[in-house]
Amino acid sequence: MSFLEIRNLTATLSNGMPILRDVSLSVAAAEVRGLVGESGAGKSMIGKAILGILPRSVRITRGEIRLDGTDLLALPPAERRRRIGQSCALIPQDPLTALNPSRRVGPQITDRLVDILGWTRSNAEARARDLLAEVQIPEPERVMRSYPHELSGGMRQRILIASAFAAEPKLIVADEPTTALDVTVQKQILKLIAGMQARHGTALLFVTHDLGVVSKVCQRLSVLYAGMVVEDTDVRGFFSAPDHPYSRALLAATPVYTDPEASLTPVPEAVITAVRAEVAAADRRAGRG
Amino acid sequence: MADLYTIENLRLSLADMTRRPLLGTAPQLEILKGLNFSIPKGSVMGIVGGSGSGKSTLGRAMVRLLEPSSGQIRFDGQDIAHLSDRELRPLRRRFQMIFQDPLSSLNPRHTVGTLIAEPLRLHGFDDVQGRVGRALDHVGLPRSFLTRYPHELSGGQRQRVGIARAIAIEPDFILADEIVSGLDVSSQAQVLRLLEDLVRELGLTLAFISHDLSVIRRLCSRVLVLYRGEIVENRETAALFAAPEAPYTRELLSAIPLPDPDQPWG
Amino acid sequence: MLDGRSQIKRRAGLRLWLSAGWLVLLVLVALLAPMIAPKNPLEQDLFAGRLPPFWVSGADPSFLLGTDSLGRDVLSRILHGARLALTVALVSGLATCLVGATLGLMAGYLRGWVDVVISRLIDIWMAFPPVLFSILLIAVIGPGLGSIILAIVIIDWTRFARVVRAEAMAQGAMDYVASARIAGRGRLGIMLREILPNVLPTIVVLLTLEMGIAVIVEAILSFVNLSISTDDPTWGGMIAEGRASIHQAWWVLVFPLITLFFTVLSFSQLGEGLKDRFDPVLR
Amino acid sequence: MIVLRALLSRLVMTAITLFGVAVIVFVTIRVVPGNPIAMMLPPGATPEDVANLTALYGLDKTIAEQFLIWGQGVLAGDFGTSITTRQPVLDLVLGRLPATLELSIMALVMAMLIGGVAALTGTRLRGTRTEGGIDIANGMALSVPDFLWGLILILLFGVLAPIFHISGRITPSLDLPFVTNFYLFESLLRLRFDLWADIVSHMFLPALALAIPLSAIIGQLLKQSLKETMHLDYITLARTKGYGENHIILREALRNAILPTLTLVGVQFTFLIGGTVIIERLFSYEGLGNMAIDAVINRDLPLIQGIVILFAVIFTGVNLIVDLTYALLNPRLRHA
Repeated sequence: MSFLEIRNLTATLSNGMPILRDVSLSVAAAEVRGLVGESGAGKSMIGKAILGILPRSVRITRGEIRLDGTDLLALPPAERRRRIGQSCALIPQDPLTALNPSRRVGPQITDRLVDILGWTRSNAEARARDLLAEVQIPEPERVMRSYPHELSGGMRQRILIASAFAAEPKLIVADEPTTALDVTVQKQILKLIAGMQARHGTALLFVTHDLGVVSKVCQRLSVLYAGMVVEDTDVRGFFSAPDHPYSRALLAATPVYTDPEASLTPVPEAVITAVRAEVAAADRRAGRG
Repeated sequence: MADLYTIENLRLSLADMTRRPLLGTAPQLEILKGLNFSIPKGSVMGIVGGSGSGKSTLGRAMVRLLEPSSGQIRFDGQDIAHLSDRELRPLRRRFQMIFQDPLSSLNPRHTVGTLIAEPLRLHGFDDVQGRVGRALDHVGLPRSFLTRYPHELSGGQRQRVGIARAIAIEPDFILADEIVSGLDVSSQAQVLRLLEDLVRELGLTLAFISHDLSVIRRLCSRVLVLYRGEIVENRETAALFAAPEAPYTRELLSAIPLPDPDQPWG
Repeated sequence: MLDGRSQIKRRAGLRLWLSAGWLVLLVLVALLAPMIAPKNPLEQDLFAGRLPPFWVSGADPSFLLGTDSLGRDVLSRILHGARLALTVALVSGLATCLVGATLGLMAGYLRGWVDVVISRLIDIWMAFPPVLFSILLIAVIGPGLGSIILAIVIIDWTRFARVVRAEAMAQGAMDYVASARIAGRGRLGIMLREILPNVLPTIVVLLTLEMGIAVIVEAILSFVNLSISTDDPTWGGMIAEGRASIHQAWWVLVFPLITLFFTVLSFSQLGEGLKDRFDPVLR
Repeated sequence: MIVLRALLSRLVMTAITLFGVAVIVFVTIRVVPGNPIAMMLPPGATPEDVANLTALYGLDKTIAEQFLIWGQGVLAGDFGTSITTRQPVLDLVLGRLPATLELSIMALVMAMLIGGVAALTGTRLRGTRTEGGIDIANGMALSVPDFLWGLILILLFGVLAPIFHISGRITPSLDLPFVTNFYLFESLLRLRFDLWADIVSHMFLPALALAIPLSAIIGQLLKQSLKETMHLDYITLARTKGYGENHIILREALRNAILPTLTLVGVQFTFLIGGTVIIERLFSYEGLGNMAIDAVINRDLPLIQGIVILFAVIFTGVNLIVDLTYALLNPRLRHA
């Protein structure tokens, strides 16, 4: 039984414009699932829907999000928030704004353990030190007492990763965790996340626009266009022969320095019109359904 | 073939705003630490480096948005490093720039038509409307865009308006500062293909600043690798990708995740 | 539920029409005061002193809103007072805006010593309580319409300068200013063509706000009887007299106060409403 | 070390501001078309009466000389003597200052309470009709000045429903055991709650009149700052940790949202003190502002100068304190 089960998830903006169109996908325990698509494709909306942090203007109109068997959308808000707090975690995109500037780093890791999971302060602090060591942060003690502005971007991202894994969540959503970083730092962070995911056996939902990152980190991936899943397959199969024409065009448009002539071919107009027709068909079906 | 740009011992320091005390003056931070290189006419020079490498500052110094602390910037033989605004004005037409954030580089209050026509009027071009129309055609935008406002366009479309504005004035040199980083893969490919055609068609000389070596591989004939304000490698593109010499270049190349699960990613 | 943006538009539209409506009414009243005022605002009738408004017992219906302690008709004085209020509002509002916005724009964009001097002036001006400064100026240059307007300009230019300077500085950092420099545009051209159009919405809001404030400053000055010659009908003068005889004749204070309240409110809401109109994104 | 250098340059700027204010007020008064002395003497005064009075106040010298003499005096703490009351300006001014300070502080506290509650409620109930209501109320409170609110409050609570006093600072008949002029604080220290209640009843309406516009400014600034903070990643992260909205607003967002608002409250506080001038007149409250108006009407030059300088000192002092608290509260600067 897969750990996370999303069925027919549909969401719209307050003006009725659909954001997610009948999204269904399942993530097995300890699986790394990529969510790929261009901006506006709705990939991070799915992550936000699971974690209950959708912007106010977006409303879920249909569908289920089953975590470990329980449909989160059916739970009352307080109960749903507590359940997410206990079993899910987020690795955010921009390390510079993801730590509260006027609080020390330590409490920002231990607060969830103490307040939500009911650990004792000493256990929580010990846990925080272990995790900081695991993400190769020197002198965890000093770092826990320091303020975010005293640390580099790369260091802060490591702290956020440690904080996410500290609560032993069953599911982690990583929302473009390395987009804001230099490519050299990105490599270390991606390797770190992959390593910890394997060690802790956490299901990881990896949201990114970069197909290169997906090929290195994920086992399965879903390709999204305009809030609709156009392809859902395993990584090896996808990169050898992507099934959907839009996926193929996306892969061909990605810059690759080992093959300059073929890469960076713009997505053909025909492919765009075809996938838009598919979306329109889905809307009509949903309209009648 | 003569060089359009020759840079000698270029140094530039700026006030470090992050460590500015409550009221005193901020300490000076040296960003460019003595750069020497030249850009042949008609070539496309790639400038790559991580954040804090000084690539953007170098670009802004080359088009004299910033005045360097010392050193020479010879444009077509003439040193423009320390010219005053007035002396620069006649030269301005010959070196133009396209910016990374299309939203902040197009004045929200002006229509696309005005944005492209303004520099033409400033430099006394004739047949301004005709030139604006042709510039739009060149970048593949319909004439109906003339009366549209920047906030009504997509990222890719706005970037094309930026390109149209730069080429309309028929410059000798264009600086493109991370112009595709903010775009989606599909519009990125379109904009880069457009730029390639324009360089060939108009015989432009281009400096292309980017943090993405894969983009540079396709577009540029030479590559300059910057690391903390110093040039660590300045090579012809194919040679650099075949056998990178500087350790930092090797590290940059090996860090790029190619869309291929079997690629060894050390 | 209405989409967020159209709800804002609906409320902004309402706000715009109500405030514009009141101000248009005020302009008409100011222009036609002599024709439409039932009585001569200066004519005193000691036997008809402190008559209540028409709906209160003991009222004289010909004095619709009652009379003050000297028997002068409250309604007529309010109508004539509108003329002075509007003149002060429009003239000093525009003059203050012109001076303050120009200095603010120069300080914000040119920076350098211009910015240092203007910022220092702003600091000094802000150390002066505005009301005290205005009273001092009027006492020095003598009462009269011209001196009130001059005093308001001298005191309130910093309100524009401070805000416009901050906004011009923020605009200065935008890439479209850099691209204007690349295109070879001079500093004056950049200030007028690139920065001013983006600062205009804020200036409009400040301008209408300033008009409201000008009316208040005039009211305060006549409250401490430093305004025009005393017998000319001014709202401030009426309020001062109303305050003194508040227990005997509350209406002498209430009606000019209500008029002043709606005028000031309309000026500020007009500004907010116009600002939405100016912003192409919202339009 | 850096903080010391910053403090020094801040003090230099404060000195320049004070000097500027002194020059302006000094010159403005003396550029009077007529002779100030002539205006004060009874009509029958002879020319030499005018002459020796002018000499007495040194008005025969050039403005620059007068400024120097006056400047040296001020630095030595001697602000000259008031023309109308013959008493030293410093004593007069310091005598009335406590009343104005108490009124301003009371108004500030009220403004922060009202503004704070409005901002927090508005943030907590984002998107609801209540938030709309708060915004409209805020808009009105902001655009209508303290002068009008004072009049409205006089009408409402002085005449219509007389709950509060509408003039004076304390019921004159009461015998006052006070040593200082800080009636409000001293009555508390002496545990004289009867007197305290009477004083508060006199101060409530003028303080509220001053507080309403300021509360709207604080309310709007804090709400805007909170709104921006609520969009940041560490807030989203806190939600995924399972914390409720109230905890997030109070424990995570508020402390960062307050900082920018604090500096602007400092600036607005000085406008508040300026506002006391007309409000004290309206409520005939014996503070510095009221005295200032009389001083101007009576052309009492030394007294006017003394009051204006004192206001300027308060303004620059408050700004200095605000800058320093901002530096202390903001962890980034604390380690500068």
